[in-house]
Amino acid sequence: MNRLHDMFENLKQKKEKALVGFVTAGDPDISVSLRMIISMCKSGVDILELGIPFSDPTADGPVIQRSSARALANGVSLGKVIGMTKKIREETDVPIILFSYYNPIHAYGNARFYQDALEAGADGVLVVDLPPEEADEMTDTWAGDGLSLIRLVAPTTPGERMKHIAESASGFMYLVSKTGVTGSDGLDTSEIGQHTELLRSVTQLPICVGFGISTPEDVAAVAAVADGVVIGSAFERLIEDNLDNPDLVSIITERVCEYKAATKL
Amino acid sequence: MNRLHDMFENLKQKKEKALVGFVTAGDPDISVSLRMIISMCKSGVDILELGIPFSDPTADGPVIQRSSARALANGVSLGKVIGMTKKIREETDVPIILFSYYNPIHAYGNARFYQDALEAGADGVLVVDLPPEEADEMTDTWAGDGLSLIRLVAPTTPGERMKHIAESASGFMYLVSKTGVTGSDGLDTSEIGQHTELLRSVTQLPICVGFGISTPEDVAAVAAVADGVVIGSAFERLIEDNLDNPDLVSIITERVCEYKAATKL
Amino acid sequence: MDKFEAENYPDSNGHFGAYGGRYVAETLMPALLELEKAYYDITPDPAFQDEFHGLLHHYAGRPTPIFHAKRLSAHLQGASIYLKREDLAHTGAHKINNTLGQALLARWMRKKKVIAETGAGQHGVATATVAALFGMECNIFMGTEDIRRQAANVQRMKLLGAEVTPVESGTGTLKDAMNEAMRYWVGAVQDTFYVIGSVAGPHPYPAMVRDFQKVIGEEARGQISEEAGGMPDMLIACVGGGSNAMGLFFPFINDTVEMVGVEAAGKGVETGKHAATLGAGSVGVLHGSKSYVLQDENGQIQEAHSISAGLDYPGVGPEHSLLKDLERVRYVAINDSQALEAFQTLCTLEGIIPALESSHAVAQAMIEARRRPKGDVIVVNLSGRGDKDLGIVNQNPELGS
Amino acid sequence: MDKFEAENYPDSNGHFGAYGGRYVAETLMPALLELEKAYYDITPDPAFQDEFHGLLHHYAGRPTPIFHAKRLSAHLQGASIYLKREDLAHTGAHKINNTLGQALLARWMRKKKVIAETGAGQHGVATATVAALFGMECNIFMGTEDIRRQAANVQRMKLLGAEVTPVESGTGTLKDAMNEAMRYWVGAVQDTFYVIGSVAGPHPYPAMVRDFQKVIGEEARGQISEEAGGMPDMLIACVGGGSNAMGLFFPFINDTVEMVGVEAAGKGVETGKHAATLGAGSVGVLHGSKSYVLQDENGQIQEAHSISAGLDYPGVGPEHSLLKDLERVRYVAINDSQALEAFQTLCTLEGIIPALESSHAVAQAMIEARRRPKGDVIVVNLSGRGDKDLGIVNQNPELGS
Ligand SMILES: Cc1ncc(COP(=O)(O)O)c(C=O)c1O
Ligand SMILES: Cc1ncc(COP(=O)(O)O)c(C=O)c1O
Repeated sequence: MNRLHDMFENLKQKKEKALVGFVTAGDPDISVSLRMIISMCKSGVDILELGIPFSDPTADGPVIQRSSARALANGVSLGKVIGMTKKIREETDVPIILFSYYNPIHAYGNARFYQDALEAGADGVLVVDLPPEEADEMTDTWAGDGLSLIRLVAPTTPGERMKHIAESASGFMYLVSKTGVTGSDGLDTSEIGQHTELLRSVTQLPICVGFGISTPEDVAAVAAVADGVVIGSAFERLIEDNLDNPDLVSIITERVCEYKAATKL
Repeated sequence: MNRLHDMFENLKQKKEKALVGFVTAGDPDISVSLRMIISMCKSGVDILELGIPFSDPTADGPVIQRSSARALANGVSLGKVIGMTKKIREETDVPIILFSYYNPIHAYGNARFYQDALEAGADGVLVVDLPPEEADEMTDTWAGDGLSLIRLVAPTTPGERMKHIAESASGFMYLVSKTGVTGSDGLDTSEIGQHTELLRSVTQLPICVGFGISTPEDVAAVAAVADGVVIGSAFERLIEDNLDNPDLVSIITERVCEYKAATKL
Repeated sequence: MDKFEAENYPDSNGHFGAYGGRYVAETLMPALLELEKAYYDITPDPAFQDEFHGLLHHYAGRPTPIFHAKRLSAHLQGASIYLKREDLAHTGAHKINNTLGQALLARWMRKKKVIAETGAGQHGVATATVAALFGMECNIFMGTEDIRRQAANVQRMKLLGAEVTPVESGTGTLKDAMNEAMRYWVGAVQDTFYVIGSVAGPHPYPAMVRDFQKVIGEEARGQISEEAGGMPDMLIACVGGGSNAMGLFFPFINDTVEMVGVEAAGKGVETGKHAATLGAGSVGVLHGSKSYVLQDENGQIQEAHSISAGLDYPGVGPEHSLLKDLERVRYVAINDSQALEAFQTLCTLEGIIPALESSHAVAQAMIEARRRPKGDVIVVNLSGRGDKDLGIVNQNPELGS
Repeated sequence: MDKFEAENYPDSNGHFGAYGGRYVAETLMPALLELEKAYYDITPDPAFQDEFHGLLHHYAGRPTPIFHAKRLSAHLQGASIYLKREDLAHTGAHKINNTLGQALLARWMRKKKVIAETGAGQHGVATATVAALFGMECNIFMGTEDIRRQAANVQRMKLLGAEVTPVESGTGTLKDAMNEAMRYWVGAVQDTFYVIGSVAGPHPYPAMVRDFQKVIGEEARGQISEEAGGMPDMLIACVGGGSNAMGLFFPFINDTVEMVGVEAAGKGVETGKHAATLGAGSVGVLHGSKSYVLQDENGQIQEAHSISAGLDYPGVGPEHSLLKDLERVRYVAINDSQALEAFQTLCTLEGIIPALESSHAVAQAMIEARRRPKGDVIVVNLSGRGDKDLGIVNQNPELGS
């Protein structure tokens, strides 16, 4: 069974692109977060990126920084996120990618992390600050290949390096839409098109594009060239604007539907 | 005619020592100062030291500093002090010593100063910061020897130097009672005795002792060994304490009488 | 003790044994690879070295002297203490050695903008200084709390023409400033050179900063031989990120000389309010490299605490982690009040106002000197001057004045 | 221009032509004679010179470098400007050269206490520093107004163990502090050494301070020959009392090099609010020597005005008066806003924050360099660093930040 592979195949047949939804686990609190995530998965998110909060998120803009800080204040840890994963998995078959900085995983223990994440039902892991050069120390401890290590490619990545990165990738490839941290604006869809094309020339894997995508129009534009569209800060901003709103879950769910609609060609 | 010489001779016959009174010219204001000085001279001051105020009186303690500052604020200048001298001389034969720092004299002009001071009736000049090493530049411009240049000797002055200073002295010699600025306390009369004795061994001139003498008892103790006793800060303190007191002149005059009494052996 | 073969580190991936490396977002990797190439190709070029050493000499005022602190030594009745006077370098600390090197490299790489993080403001001032010297645009990231505490250095940076970007996130201190500088760099990496202020950060920074700072130890080697007639018995330096310490230690690393790195114990290691990363931390990844860090059991980085802003950092350079494991360097910690006492002692016995960072090294030297015979020679890196710390010291009731 | 025969001055009475001398109370004369004897007997002693130069090297950080300010020179499109970096000396200004010399002499004379006057606090800090170094008691006289304006330097002196005596008299500035120091000295002359901070005061101070400062010019002579391949065309230094200027000029005095001394024009010489003693004063006697002074027609000393506390003095060293009359040195004046502009220019073009005093010299150099061909070489004495002036500069709306 490979949920990621099956999902992309399935979408291809439906002539849809994947809506990849990122949320920080445990924000605004663990129970609302769980309800919200399950609802998102049931209403259109094709791949869940579950963010593990970190004290020093150097690749993230202010919106995700604040969301991380709230989650940490709620006592969210990698262990708890694995617990949440298990609960989400009980409710949905949507592929789950754990999204993390390396230090929390390192502190948890690489081998233990593999075991527990897999058992909980995760499908992959994306480690923002673990480039291929450093990744072996983690994957070498893994007792199998049940988890995909999602590789990132950036606009600054030269062709040769792209190829090299693609070689060790599995699941899908994450193409960063632009230089800058998450949530920064100024999306250039023609540039994304070029980068996607370049990346396609070195990999057979599906390509998901993320960073700075916020409107359904953005989604449609990116969906036209990529296999998946990642939405992160846009969800987080909505969460932040509705922290105490009892309708938060339905507001987010509604937004998921709008985005999902835009992924259908 | 030599008022200084005659005065010391006269006192010697009366078995008295000279009361040398210092006041800053023009403090608290020119007219009160004039009245006060004339009254002092008429009631017991044997030699008048008339202080020319200076902006930077580095050899003076706070009391005389403040008195200088008040006089300057009243517009007192060397020229005006010479004018005051003329008026004092019209009223009394008491020898008048102009007491100054060098800069006001230098600015006035050394030759002109000699001429004008002599004409006004001054008998000598004491320049606090003009040691013998530098004095020639002033006296060389003098058109005669009508003014005595009063020389100072300090407790720090070694014997050889004392002798050298005494050689060029005239009028009387001023023995500084102690190291320190004017008005500082801690009078040591036995030390003064020794210094006076030492000085006597190198000069025939009368010796006046000053700095830090304030009570009639001090005066009597010093009068026992010296030929003259200089009172400065003690008068100035009294002036300062009675700046707006209409009885200032009589208060000072009374004090002069007390001091004078103490100079009679 | 194993011989530490300095020439083996870092390896070709920038690892110092188990430490170091490049733990950064992919967006930055190409820039780091470009920088690594420049570091290996350009910095050894004799023309580069000439220019660098010319600036160190004419601009930064090197060589800085080594000074035999005779009254301090006599007071301690033990070993002789010599002070390596980095406090006399231009801008007041050793930081200028490194910023000159990096800015010069930036110029050779035709970068027109530099950025830097700063805590106490010393590295920020040193970066703003070289940016002015080279006519580069300069943006300094500094936590809002540090901006408040170090107003004079903020003013200096601005006078030097730099922009100072306040960082509100986290606790508004050095760690947050470095986070924000990295974020900014991710967005501006094509034309911007990031001048990191210590032997921390991703490869090649730890090696490169060490190499730019090793002039300290190279000079000290020659000077101490001349002054004291031989090799010293001990070297002591404070360790924040660890650049002044690496700068002093590195040229002696294969000699038989004891080395002591002094971290900040803050209010006491046992209170949890400290910055003793090597002494009380554990291995983790922060700001692009693996090393000891202060973290909780979940891998969340913890706040550091020290009276000295320059040591107030929960990470440490990866080479120090290796040196610790190899036991080539002994790492100890000095608390706030010991540092203040050493500060005051150096002021009144030698007429030198040390930086609070450097005061930690002096405090340890006072302990070591007392234990050692008179003939022994201890070299202390006086990494900076204390003018910047007057405000902090002033608030301290222990220092009567 | 007549050749100035430096070796003829001062004469045996401490006169520089019509200037100098010893205009002091008799109580001080024996001390000055003792000091003169020590100056002639002890300071030339090779053992003294060795110790002095050892301290200059190991403690004060000499030689200070000479730095070719290329960006400033290019900006001016004229002569090349070289900066003699006294800002890098320990405590941040040239003042330390002199205080080391005098304190060392005090020690040779077995004096246990030193006193000094200070305005901006630089000389006070430098004196407190050497007093700590030599374990001497130290009392610094400082006007209450200056204590208020220069709080950081007051704190430095206290940290160094000195007593700071506030002087309320007059306007509570440098002149008054010097008055008070002299008064104190009169009372304590037997065991106290008075460390005067400039080439002012009674003989032998002007000659002695010059001799302790001439290391600046001696170094610069060698350095500029090496860097620029010959003698400079012009030397420029600011003149408060005149010690940094004499220190630079003296070793060049018999060379064919133009010399320019820069006084402070404050708000403009025409406004009367200035410190251009040589430019707008007249001959008089102040603080023990004859020289140009600012005075009214009655010989009362006037207040000086300058944004720079170290130039804010109504007197000047007697040797400068002679050099002015001989036309060996040209004296000019730079006003507050010109000095501030030069301050800012040096900050942003060269990454050096100069003292406001030194900024006056830089401002004049900017004028001179523009007028001269590219091949010409101007050496500017950068007498101190500007950290002490941040507060003053901060208040100045002209410097946006
Ligand atoms: C004077 C001084 N010393 C030491 C440090 C600590 O840095 P490092 O450990 O990299 O030398 C700093 C940092 O600001 C500093 O200013
Ligand atoms: C940096 C600096 N330059 C110059 C001066 C002026 O003194 P001088 O004219 O004696 O060099 C001072 C005095 O405080 C100073 O601090």
